[in-house]
Amino acid sequence: MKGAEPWQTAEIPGPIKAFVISEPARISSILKSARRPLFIIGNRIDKKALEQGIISLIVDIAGAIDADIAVYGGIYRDFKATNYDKVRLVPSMEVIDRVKDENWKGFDGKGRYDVIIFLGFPYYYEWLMLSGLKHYGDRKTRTLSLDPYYQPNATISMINMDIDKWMEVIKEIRSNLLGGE
Amino acid sequence: MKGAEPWQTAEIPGPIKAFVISEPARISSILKSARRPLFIIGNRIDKKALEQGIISLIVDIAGAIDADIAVYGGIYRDFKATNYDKVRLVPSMEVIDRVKDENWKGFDGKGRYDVIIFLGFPYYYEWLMLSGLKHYGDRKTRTLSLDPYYQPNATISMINMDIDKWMEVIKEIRSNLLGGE
Amino acid sequence: MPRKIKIKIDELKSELGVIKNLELNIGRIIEDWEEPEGQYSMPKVYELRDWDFKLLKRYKPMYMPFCDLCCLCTYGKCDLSRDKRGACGIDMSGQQSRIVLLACCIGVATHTSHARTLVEALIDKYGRNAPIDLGGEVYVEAPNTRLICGIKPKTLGDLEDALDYIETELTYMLASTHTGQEGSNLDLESKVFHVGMLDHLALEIADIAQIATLNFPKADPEAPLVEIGMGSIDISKPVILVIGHNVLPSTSIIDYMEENGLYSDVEVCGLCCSAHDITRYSPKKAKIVGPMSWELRFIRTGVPDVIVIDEQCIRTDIALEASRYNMIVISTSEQNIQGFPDMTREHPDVIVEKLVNREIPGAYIHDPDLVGEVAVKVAMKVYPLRKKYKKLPSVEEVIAYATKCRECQECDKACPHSLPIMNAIVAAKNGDLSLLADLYENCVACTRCEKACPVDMPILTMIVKASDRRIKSEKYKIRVGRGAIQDTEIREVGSPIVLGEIPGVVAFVGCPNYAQGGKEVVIMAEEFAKRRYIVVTSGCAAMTLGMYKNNDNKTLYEIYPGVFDAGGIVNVGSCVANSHISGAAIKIASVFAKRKLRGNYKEIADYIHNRVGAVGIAWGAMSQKAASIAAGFWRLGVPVIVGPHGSKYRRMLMGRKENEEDWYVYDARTGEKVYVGPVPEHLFYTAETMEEAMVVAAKLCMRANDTTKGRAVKLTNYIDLHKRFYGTLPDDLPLFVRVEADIPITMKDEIIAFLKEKGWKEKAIPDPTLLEEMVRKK
Amino acid sequence: MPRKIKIKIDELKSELGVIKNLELNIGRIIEDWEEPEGQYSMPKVYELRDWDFKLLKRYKPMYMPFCDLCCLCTYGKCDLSRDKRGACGIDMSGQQSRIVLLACCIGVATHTSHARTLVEALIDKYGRNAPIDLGGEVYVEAPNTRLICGIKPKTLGDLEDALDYIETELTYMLASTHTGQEGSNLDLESKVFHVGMLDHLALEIADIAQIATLNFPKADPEAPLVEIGMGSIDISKPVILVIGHNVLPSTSIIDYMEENGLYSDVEVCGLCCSAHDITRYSPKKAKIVGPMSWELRFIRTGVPDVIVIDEQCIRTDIALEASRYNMIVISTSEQNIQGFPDMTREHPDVIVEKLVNREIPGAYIHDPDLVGEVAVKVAMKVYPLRKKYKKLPSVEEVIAYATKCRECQECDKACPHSLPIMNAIVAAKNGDLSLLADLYENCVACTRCEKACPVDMPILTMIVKASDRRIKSEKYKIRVGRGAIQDTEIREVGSPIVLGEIPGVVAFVGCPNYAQGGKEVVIMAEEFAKRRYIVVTSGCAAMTLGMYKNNDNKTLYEIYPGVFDAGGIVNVGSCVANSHISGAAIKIASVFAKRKLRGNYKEIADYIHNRVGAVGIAWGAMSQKAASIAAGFWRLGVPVIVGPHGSKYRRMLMGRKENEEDWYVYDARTGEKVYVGPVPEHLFYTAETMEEAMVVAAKLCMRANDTTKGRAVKLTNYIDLHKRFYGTLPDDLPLFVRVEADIPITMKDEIIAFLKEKGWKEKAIPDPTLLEEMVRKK
Ligand code: SF4
Ligand code: SF4
Ligand code: SF4
Ligand code: SF4
Ligand code: SF4
Ligand code: SF4
Ligand code: SF4
Ligand code: SF4
Repeated sequence: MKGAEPWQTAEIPGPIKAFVISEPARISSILKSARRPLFIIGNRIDKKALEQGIISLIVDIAGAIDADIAVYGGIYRDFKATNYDKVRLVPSMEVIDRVKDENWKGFDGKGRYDVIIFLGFPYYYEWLMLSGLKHYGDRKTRTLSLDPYYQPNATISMINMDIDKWMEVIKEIRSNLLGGE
Repeated sequence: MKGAEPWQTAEIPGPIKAFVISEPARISSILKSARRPLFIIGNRIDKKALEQGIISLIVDIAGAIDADIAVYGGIYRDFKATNYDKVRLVPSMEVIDRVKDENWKGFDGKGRYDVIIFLGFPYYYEWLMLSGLKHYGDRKTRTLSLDPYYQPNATISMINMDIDKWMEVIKEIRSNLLGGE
Repeated sequence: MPRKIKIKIDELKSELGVIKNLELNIGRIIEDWEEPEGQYSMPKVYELRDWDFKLLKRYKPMYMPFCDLCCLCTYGKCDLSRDKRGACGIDMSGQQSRIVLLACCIGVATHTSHARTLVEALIDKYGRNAPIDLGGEVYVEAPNTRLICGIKPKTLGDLEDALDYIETELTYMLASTHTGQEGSNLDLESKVFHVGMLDHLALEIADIAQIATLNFPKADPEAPLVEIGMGSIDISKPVILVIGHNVLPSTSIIDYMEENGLYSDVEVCGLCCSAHDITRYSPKKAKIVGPMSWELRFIRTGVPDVIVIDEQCIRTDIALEASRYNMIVISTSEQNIQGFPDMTREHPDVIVEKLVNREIPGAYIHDPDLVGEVAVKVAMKVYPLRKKYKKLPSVEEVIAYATKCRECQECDKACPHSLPIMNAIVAAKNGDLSLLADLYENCVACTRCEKACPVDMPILTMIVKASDRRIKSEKYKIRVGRGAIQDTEIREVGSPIVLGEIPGVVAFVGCPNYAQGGKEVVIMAEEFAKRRYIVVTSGCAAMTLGMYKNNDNKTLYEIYPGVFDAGGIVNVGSCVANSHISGAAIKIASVFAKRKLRGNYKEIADYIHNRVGAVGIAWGAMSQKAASIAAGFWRLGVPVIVGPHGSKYRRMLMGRKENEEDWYVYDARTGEKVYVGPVPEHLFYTAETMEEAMVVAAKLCMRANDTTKGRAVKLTNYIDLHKRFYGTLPDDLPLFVRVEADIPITMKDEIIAFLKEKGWKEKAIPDPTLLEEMVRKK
Repeated sequence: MPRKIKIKIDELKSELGVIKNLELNIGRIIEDWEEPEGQYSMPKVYELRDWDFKLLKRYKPMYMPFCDLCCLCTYGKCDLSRDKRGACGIDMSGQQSRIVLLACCIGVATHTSHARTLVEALIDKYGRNAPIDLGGEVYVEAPNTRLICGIKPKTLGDLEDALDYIETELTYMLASTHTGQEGSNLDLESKVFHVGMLDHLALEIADIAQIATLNFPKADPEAPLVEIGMGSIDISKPVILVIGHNVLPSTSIIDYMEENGLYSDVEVCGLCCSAHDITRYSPKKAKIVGPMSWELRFIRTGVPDVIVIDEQCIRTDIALEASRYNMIVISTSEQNIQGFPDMTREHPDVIVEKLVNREIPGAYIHDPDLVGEVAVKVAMKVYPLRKKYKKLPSVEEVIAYATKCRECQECDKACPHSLPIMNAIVAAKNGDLSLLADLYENCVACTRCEKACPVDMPILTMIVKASDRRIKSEKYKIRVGRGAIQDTEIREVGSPIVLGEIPGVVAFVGCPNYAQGGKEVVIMAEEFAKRRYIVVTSGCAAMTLGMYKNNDNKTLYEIYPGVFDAGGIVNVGSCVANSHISGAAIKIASVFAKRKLRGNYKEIADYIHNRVGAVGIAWGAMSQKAASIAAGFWRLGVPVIVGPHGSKYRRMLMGRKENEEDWYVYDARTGEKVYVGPVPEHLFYTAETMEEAMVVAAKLCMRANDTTKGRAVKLTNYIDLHKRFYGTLPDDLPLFVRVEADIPITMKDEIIAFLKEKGWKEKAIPDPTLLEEMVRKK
């Protein structure tokens, strides 16, 4: 599929590669079907997207499916500012170390996450975190990269796309889940 | 594309990967358009295919496009037996070492080969020879794997298929080029 | 392994015949070192393995495989994904640890061969008996060597035994990576630690050999300030650029100029550690261009006339790059010959002529003493021609290049930092070079973009051109590497560090593969210096700290003192000087706390791990050497934080603060097992952002032994940074407050309320150790 | 590097004090070795680089990258495809050569640490002065050591200097693989050669140390025949299986049994080189199971009670595999601890108890002397329980497993040999196990298929079960490793080899990663033996040769003599005995031709390359060690052929016969440059089929120095094999016929006609050398 090549040319994945889903409707239904979703958000979200309010879109989406949001670094304050009550302050390395542990019951102690949604990290860094989960995570846990890139180590990934297109996709996911514009 | 994964699970290719063409008609036209084609044939052609006469099919195809056939090892005698006059007795390592050399003018000294067709080697061995040509060959030289596998390091490769399907494909190529059954 | 000491005997008659003028290596001798020998002199890996396993129980490897495959033997490639195994039986965890071990072996080999080269050459020059004198106040001259080898090196010659030991052990460790060898990922990790320990030994040997003989600053807190930056290079003179890590060819350049009265006729500048060390040798004459990432930037300006390369961290395409600008390259190390003809036995003038006339593509000269003459003569001859050769393009040329762009984005996809190159090129096409200039800060000058571009856009050159004004203003000051820390300094800071009153020692080390530019390192270092941590630095990181000015037009080195004390910014020197950082930690245990040093690794590491609040930040760590240096800190129980690219080292060593059972120590007084909280929480950790790194570093400085006063100081910094970035108290605060007295007074009420809410309970403060044998009772 | 000789002194008074019972290492001494020292004792890589470059000019690296990327540092991964370069500047050629160098460094590290372990342990046991005596007719005891180090080792202690040299050089070579080091692919290749040379030195040290002390056969052409094969193991006794390469733990098992009268109570058998060496130690008692690929086969039969592993080529999942069958594993090497608790300091009975009661998952015991007692006691205790544990499944169980198959073909895609596994499983589902049995011959027992199977089909176990009758009949004879070649043998064959009358020396060496089963090796070896080549063999290949019988129910070892002469099949021993093969070539130059040996590498290699028609065939070469062994042959100018999987070594060293300018030598008599044809044509070569390998091997035995009579013999074999397989004369024949007298008489007319047609012209036969300095005139 066009765009389903690693965004960084050399970050070739192994035999197990992400299932590519870029249609907002299908992503929305994956999100909707999650019982215990978790967002892990990084500090390298595109500036333009930030200006166009992607954070509130993410929070809306998370809210619609009752997801936790794990975030650390400078961007935490932006998420905190939304007053979404499931924003968790935790560094990415620490959260993925726990996510792959079958005994970890989540931030609220209520059980394992079944869908882990990644967004906003340096490409290679997300690639590696997803690699860790691909090999060491529970098979029942699915990872989903919502970045505008093909992330082969996720269970499900989008394709490479430009920021405008990406914002459309995210908006559509939001409206699929919440209704409205 | 289904079947366009390396036949051996771990033989993951790099960023440059074969263009997948499995339709006999398109392969035929690639072969037809070759100015100086060369077949390089190995000793691991499937037994069933051998029994079903694949060698004469290959020789017919080669004849139709006036191609040289480089072959060595036990299978040479089978090719020799066809009396095709452009069968060349030369080991695979020696031929690929020359093919990648821009000063080599072919077995007849008349110029470089522009399409190199591989068939009948152990999967990994062909993978490596094609890798050598991918990186060190002339960009104008195209390699084509006619094996029933996806060979990612070729310029153009078929997909993974079973032997029956493969025989059909080869037969159809032959008849595209020569007419008749 | 028997240790050897050498003595000279003029004549000896033995049953073997008459022997004259011999050096005798004596297997064992009662040395005049009053300290009794510990159990672990020149230890084998299995002797320290139980210590490693203690650490690995707390800090479990967390793998992030960089490849799903193994391709190391002809059974492969093997798919190791998930729970598969290779044809040899190895699984993904084993494979990742094996690759880490392999990387560390490469790292220690690099440092060891460097040390061997130095020691051999310096013995040749200064004799085997040249004394190891590192400065009047440095009595424990070689803490790593004493600790690991159980020897006290007095002369250059003594260092050879330690090198022999490293080489033997390295060989064993490398052998463990062979197909069908070590199958346990934890044993592989223990071997990583072993290699790391060896690495610090190699580093120490290399640095003390050169300090002792080459008149480097000797543990001098007031080591001189020298110039750094491309703008500081006098381009009106012939310019010799030295690159690498082995200072000897560079010293020979300085020596030759001095001996021949050419002292001010040629400009000598350096990149990487050779630059550090040539300014330690000659602070008056030599200048520093910058860290590794400045290499192609500087070459692309067209300035250097002659490039003398030695070893390590040199662009492997240097010959190609130099030839574009008709620069002349001389290679000097057997580790990096570059295919040049060996000219070592030719007359210098013959070499000069052949180089100047381009009869040879470059010259390999393995005798450092010959390099100086050739380099200087060549530089003076070719300099007048420099103007004829291609320099930076004009603005118009940049625009003309840009118009060829196909907007395919291959450059963006090739850039390891995902910089927005295509947009910058497109802007340039329209005459706006500012976006190109914006790339300068975060670009590491790797030219992957250029190589990927289908129209061969000279992207880096265009970036450099667009930044030419900035480049001219790159003119800063750096304090040259001071070498070791004085015993007297250690004695002064030992107590406040161990008790926790100096909140920590933060070391900024390693390579410049920064995810977001070098400025972050400067910000972090200044933050910790202001907070009165001891900030130490070395290698490329130390250069980075010198390459930014504050509002007063000063670099950190001009503002903060070079003393090993609260609020100091201490440049110890080149990469090999990292041994002084581990050395300082070891000396706190030995000089300050009087723990036995000799062959006593476990006790000292246990001491450091539980008492010395040190943390390394290798923000741009790139290399295999960086991995082995980090591994040496790990075995001492000192945590290391890397920047985002550090995730590519494939595995972190992560503690789990909520696993209570992981955080028990023995109370050395009673033998009881006591919960002390997750201190330090991690051993190897990737931080995504500098904000994260600062908060985590502050946290990782806490130690089980902190006094209440010390813990309060450390918590103040941790909480303060946390609040600054996140506006809240850290969630895990209850784990770090043992008793009420730990709580920083200024925030007492808030914290007490918070702790109550979290159900905090008071904990004991033991005399902490992980070693059962350290329990005094019983 | 100064060489050292050790003497003992009981008491010495010096200015340092009184020293007692010391060993003194003396820097230099006039040895009683009359041979003057050559220029290149303990050479650095740059001293032999010009020789390497001569070879590399003839035999250019031909790369077949195994991966398009580099993932060695955190700048990466880098895309090196086509003409791109990594962030460090390296290109694809550099990267491929660098990976080859890295592999060879791992190889030599493995052999060197093995040698170090042996030498240290044997010195401990037999003293530093234990003499190096390899047999009455072996005067040049250590040809590699003499040649490379310039020393003549008389005692065990003397070997340590050579080990020191290897470790130092290895460290330099490994350092060259660091990011930002060597950028020239040819210099990297020269370093590969250097490492290869070091490797043979390490091999030699290891083997002569054990031969000298452990009562192995000493260059005995009539070394005893011992049993090999699973069918030869007496499963009615407790069975101890030893696996690996370091024989010392195994000897301690034999010793313990002997000392305690248990000689016939326990069956001791081995895999890989430990098996070779334990039968050299105890041909009466020990048996060989087979090469590496038999490891899981044997375990899956459920037979071994105790498995003692030492180092190298051991399945890394051995603990897992053994635990399924409740076998007990003892690890004995620091290179391969397997995560087991270190029990070395426990009382043997305590260890036995803990193992038998499964209180520990296995034991690590690094004192070989302790291993024997523990292993024997454990085996005797657990043996009675063996029946209780899972053995091979029944036919019905195999069918039941097979019915679970989803026919997904993942097994086929995972198999490194692309065996038709799924079809065999499907057939088994229908009750036909014969297709499973058919897989046995070509299967290397790697279990990649099992790991890939989504339903965890125990495929290998099913293959083993389907082949159980074959397995029981695996009962053969192999001649145990004889060690070195006698000087007297060399003297006898020197002339016919150098003149070409013995058509060549063909060495079958290396691992069992055969693309089409081991039988091909047997066919090839017999072919060459029949043709009166000298066939030598070692390692797993030597075992493979013992594992097939001819129609008379005999193995090659029972038919062909073990003498180093035409038509002999000479098993030199384990992998480390490969040094006797290079050693024999060196001894032809020195013992027969009287060329100076000491520190005289270039001349000897030049001699061998131009005169000694030797070729290695490593038909199943798998490991990094195999790469470094090959590299040692390359530097001596001896070609090596590998089987199809050998292509994964990433680069061949290919000559181009049509490039006339590549095939000139100096005539040592006149200094003239003379065309000699492509002899030998390649230095490293992958053959696709055994037919190809045989023809090419026969061709590669030709040398520039062949007399006409010799060349005629060699051509006879080449043409004969070529005609047999292809029905024609070889096309390149004109290149190898220099004068009419070269033409084999029996085919004279045919060949002369052929040559005429091809426009052949007569050529000169010089006294060939590639070294200008060897020209006697001027
Ligand atoms: S070392 Fe092991 S995992 Fe790696 S390629 Fe070889 S068999 Fe496969
Ligand atoms: S040179 Fe700079 S812009 Fe180009 S790929 Fe490297 S880091 Fe990116
Ligand atoms: S790779 Fe070259 S052509 Fe493509 S966008 Fe970048 S600069 Fe333009
Ligand atoms: S480990 Fe590295 S070199 Fe090997 S296949 Fe993976 S990416 Fe390629
Ligand atoms: S060593 Fe060079 S090619 Fe390899 S990853 Fe590092 S920068 Fe890239
Ligand atoms: S165990 Fe045998 S059949 Fe299975 S993958 Fe390995 S070689 Fe193939
Ligand atoms: S992998 Fe397993 S299920 Fe699939 S075809 Fe092979 S045996 Fe059957
Ligand atoms: S020949 Fe190869 S497989 Fe066999 S023991 Fe030696 S290295 Fe291992």
